[in-house]
Amino acid sequence: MEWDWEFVRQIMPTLIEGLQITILATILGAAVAAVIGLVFAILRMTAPAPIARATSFAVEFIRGTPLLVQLYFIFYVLPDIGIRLPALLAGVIGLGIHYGTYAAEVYRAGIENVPRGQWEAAKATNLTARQTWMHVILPQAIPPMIPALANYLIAMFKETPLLSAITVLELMNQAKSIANSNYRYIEPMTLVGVFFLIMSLISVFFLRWLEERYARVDER
Amino acid sequence: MPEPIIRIDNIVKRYGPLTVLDGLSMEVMPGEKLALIGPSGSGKTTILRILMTLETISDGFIQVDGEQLYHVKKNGQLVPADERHLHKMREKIGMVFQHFNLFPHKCVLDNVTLAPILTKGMPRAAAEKRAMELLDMVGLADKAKSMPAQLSGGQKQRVAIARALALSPKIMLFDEVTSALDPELVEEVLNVMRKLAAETDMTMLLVTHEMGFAHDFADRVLFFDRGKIVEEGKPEDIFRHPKQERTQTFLRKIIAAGHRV
Amino acid sequence: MPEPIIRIDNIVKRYGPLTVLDGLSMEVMPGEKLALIGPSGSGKTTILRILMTLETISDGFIQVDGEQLYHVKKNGQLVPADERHLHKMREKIGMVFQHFNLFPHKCVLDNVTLAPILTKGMPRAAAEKRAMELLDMVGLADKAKSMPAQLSGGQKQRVAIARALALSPKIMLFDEVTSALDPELVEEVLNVMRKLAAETDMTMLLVTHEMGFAHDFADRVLFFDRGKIVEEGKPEDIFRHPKQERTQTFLRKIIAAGHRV
Amino acid sequence: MIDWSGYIGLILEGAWVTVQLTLMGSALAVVVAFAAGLGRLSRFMAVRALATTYIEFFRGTSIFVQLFWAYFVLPFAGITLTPLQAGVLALGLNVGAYGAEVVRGAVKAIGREQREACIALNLSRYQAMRHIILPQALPLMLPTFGNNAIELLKGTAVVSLISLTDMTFQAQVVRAQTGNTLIPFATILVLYFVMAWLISLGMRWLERRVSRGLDGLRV
Amino acid sequence: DENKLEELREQGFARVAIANEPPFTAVGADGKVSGAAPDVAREIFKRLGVPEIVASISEYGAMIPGLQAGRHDAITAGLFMKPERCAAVAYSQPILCDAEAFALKKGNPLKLKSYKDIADNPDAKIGAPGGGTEEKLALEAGVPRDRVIVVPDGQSGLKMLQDGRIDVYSLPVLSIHDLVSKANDPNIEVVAPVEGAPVYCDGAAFRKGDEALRDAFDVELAKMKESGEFAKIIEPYGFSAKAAMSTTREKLCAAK
Ligand SMILES: Nc1ncnc2c1ncn2[C@@H]1O[C@H](COP(=O)(O)OP(=O)(O)OP(=O)(O)O)[C@@H](O)[C@H]1O
Ligand SMILES: Nc1ncnc2c1ncn2[C@@H]1O[C@H](COP(=O)(O)OP(=O)(O)OP(=O)(O)O)[C@@H](O)[C@H]1O
Ligand SMILES: [Mg+2]
Ligand SMILES: [Mg+2]
Repeated sequence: MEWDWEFVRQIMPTLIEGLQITILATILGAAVAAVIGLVFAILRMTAPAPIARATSFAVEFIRGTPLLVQLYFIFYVLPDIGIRLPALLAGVIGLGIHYGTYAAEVYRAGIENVPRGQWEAAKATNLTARQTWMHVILPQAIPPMIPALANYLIAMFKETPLLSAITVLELMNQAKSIANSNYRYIEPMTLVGVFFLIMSLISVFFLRWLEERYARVDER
Repeated sequence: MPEPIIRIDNIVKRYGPLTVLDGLSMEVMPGEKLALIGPSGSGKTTILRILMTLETISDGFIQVDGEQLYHVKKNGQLVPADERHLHKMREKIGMVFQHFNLFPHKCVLDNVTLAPILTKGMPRAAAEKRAMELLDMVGLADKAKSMPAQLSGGQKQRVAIARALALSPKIMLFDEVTSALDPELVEEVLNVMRKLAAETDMTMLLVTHEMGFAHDFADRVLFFDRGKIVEEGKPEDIFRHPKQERTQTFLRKIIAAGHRV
Repeated sequence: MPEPIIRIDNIVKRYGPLTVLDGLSMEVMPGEKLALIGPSGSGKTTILRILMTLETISDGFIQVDGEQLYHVKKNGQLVPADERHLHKMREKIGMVFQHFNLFPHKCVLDNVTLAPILTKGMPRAAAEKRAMELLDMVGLADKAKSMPAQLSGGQKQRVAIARALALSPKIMLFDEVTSALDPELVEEVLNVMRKLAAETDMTMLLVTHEMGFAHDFADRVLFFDRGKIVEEGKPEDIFRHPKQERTQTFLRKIIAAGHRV
Repeated sequence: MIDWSGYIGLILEGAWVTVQLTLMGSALAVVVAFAAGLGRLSRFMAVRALATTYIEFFRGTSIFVQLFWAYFVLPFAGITLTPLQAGVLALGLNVGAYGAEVVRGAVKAIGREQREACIALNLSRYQAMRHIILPQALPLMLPTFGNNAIELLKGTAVVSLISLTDMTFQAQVVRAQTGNTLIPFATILVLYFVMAWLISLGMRWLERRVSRGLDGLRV
Repeated sequence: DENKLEELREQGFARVAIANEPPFTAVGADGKVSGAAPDVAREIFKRLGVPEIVASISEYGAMIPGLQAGRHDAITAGLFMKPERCAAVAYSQPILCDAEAFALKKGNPLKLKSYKDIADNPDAKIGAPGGGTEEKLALEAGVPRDRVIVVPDGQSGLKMLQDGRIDVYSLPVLSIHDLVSKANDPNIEVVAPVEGAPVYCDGAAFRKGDEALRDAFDVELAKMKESGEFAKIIEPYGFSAKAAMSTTREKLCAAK
């Protein structure tokens, strides 16, 4: 079977439509992950022991099982208990929860990396707990997290094809649909690969920039 | 005869099986300058951290400026204090750390103004005016806009002193404020401290291994060993005529290591 | 008159725009003990690292034991040496580092036997026998089975010396072998070095800030400054009657810092 | 009444396929991780370029694309792989690319001082790598390798999309046959979790083994 | 290629692609493959001297590319003959015939009777297997892409219908009946056949170039149709042997 440029031209608009959904799902998923991750992190670090332990277990469980199966679960099992989510929303929530567990780790490490002396200095200057978090801890903890978080954002982007399994018409699903009706896999699949490669090469440079920009503040 | 501003009454501090302070009692008069000396691990840092409420105590009572530090009265009974009470008490106390602990993401000026603005609701303009006075006092008015990372160790420590002073505490705690500094930077920090001791009537507690400075600075010297005060007195007496065997050994060692007494 | 074992001929070493060695020439006779002294950054470490082929040279020639170190003859012309040639030349040279650089995952004995077994194909039994002799020489026969992490700094450095000796090099290079050690551990390493100097006819190049030891150890002292040899001579002459201004200044500073000369 | 025992059997068959995929994929991943990770540190430009291309390509394109490519496009180049082979290949090469960076990082973390000691003792580059650098780098790699292995385990679920009868696929079959969604999916979630847990247990054991004697200061 | 049959005989089995869509194709609790299409294929391959078939489950859309990529030797999955498909693969003579059907909510609230009805109702969403006939019919009738939901398998389709994610799920009549009867859900009803949709027949599909194998297959198929053994295999599944015997590949491949 030969590569067919005419066919490529023909399917390009459809694929780009899919790419838009892919990007949308990534952005929404990232937002959900950022928030859920924070919830996980705070529960694990500050909640009473039983809740903290339960959260830890949930995080471990989510991280140890495939996103694909979790998506099936959200999409096909949750309606049995009356939660019926549209496909894209189910996908975004699945991505968000799954990657939220990774984000939680990043948050935790970022917060624990703020030296103990900073907490003590905040106390010695009589800041309240809230003020300490807002003005001293988070401003120092967040910048170093950014590269790690961006890394997961890119990983998540590359996992969006899973959403095709729950009928979201993202890039991969569009490609499959094209392949299905034209009996040609070479062009659509290769193009999907090329799209991902381009996006990820761009993101490599973006990441380098982030890493430089948010290099560690070198004072304790 | 005025009341003591700090009255420590038989306090005990344990870390697990380790007893670090073992029934310690002492009193400090308002305006007094105290030097705490003694071998490593004897509990000097611990007592300062307890006064700053960075640790809790296992037993005993501490009264600061007429109020219990770790306890509040409730229905006529003393019960452990809540965060609100601690917050109120901390207003009276400031601390300068061995490793400065400046906020690295804020410029020098913001380091000094942050707490007054947040905790006392001071207007920014007033806070900055006062901060500039303090920075001037420690000789760093021209560094107001620098970030901590751009300063030398001695400069950082002087900023830390200004930051603690900005809250106008009645009591200042200094924990080995020069021991993380390169030798040539020690003097600039000690000069600030001398000025402070001479010009203010703040109560000051100083942990140090600089015996010469302790001698000049302090009204009274406490010698700590293994969580107890072994000997106390005027600097001349402690340094020239120590009575206790342990004090003598300690001072001999310090002199052998090249410190001036 | 024997041939020099090392002949350094007008070498230049640059790091980017920085010229670290600037047309340096020197000769070392077989069995000679040389001390290289001089201020920080003057290029002492660099010349040792070049001899050990840890760096390359920007220009010039080095002859070791009658052969070019960085060049080989090809069709009558000198061309840059390949890895094979360097490998052959390294057999003649051993080095001991400031930070020991022991292999942390191997026990003391394996640290010493590894290279003889791998590079010389020595049978393990023979290698271990020789290693035990060397460990005995440095006073560590009883530590043969210890891991490096269980040793003190002085013990580590003595193992490192034994490890370098195990390959029986003709030339030994020592780069500030005691300056990473606690003061009380320096002497045990210097003792081993003294023994070595007295008992073997190896050629030795020593970079040190211990002027007293340099004095006792060396046949000849080279004073380096800014990538050049400023002055050289017998230890008595250099230390007691330095001719050059820069040497005098350097020695004055060192004495002020409390080092015995 | 539904014959659950039979269907559980089906899922267990799938679990065995998942285990095989994970083991073989991990084996391939380890091999290519070392090859590419050390390749990136090679002194030969061509080797470095090759390794870098491989790593960026497989980290850059998604595992799904790689899988579909291996399954549907490779045959046109005359390479026909069974679904299992395609799955192992895609998973192994994908995770191997991430592992390569781990290998490279760990090897680089073993400082200049150790390399210089090797040169001073006249070890060849191979000998230095084999006897000095890798034995010290390995303990640094293992924790991340453990995470990578779990990522690979999770990745195996994706092969169900190319009709490989792994655990997720069998759960789909059971679901189609029985009309029950909860039971098969809940079952495999638990099974995946148990597998992930076994992997981390195993890695922790390995870590303890390889880092024996290394505790204490590295000077 | 000419020697394909020889190869298969030597190898002892043929690899076939199936879906998992009873009664066309099915997988039992023991993992055994059944269904009308594989049963017929198994019997014919046996007669051709190939004792076994090895089936792998695949999406409809992936079957033809898989065949072309050499992943399967034949497709026996109820993949209906259509002109484009005839151009892509070599079909045997017709085997299983069926019309299209809809499963929808009880009472057919949106009054959907044809693919055209779906196209005309901007609220109606149809679910169909990816790359299957139904997806094509819906798209051809003018249903926009975003209202044609590609559903991975029958169970998912039914579930999505029950959950209200789609309004109608379309499959061949027998498949829908099988699915709905298994679900046993009083809130689901079936519209069969769909108005205006033709009756389709499938055949075993072979790679272009394997026509010799296809022809051999056809010979045995004709013999079985003759002897009535064909009817014996497919009729218990609900298919009509007469329908398959009353048309030909040539007719079906030419049909618009
Ligand atoms: N968080 C802690 N957990 C356990 N033990 C502690 C802790 N903090 C301090 N200690 C122990 O308490 C004892 C007293 O420590 P402290 O820091 O008060 O000594 P110090 O007099 O300040 O000594 P130095 O001169 O070395 O600073 C020491 O034995 C120390 O090991
Ligand atoms: N890898 C390098 N890149 C750039 N400059 C270097 C490098 N290594 C050494 N230098 C520079 O070369 C000069 C000579 O360094 P060298 O280490 O030889 O000095 P030294 O005499 O051993 O000093 P010290 O007594 O401090 O060990 C210094 O200015 C140093 O900064
Ligand atoms: Mg202390
Ligand atoms: Mg040096």
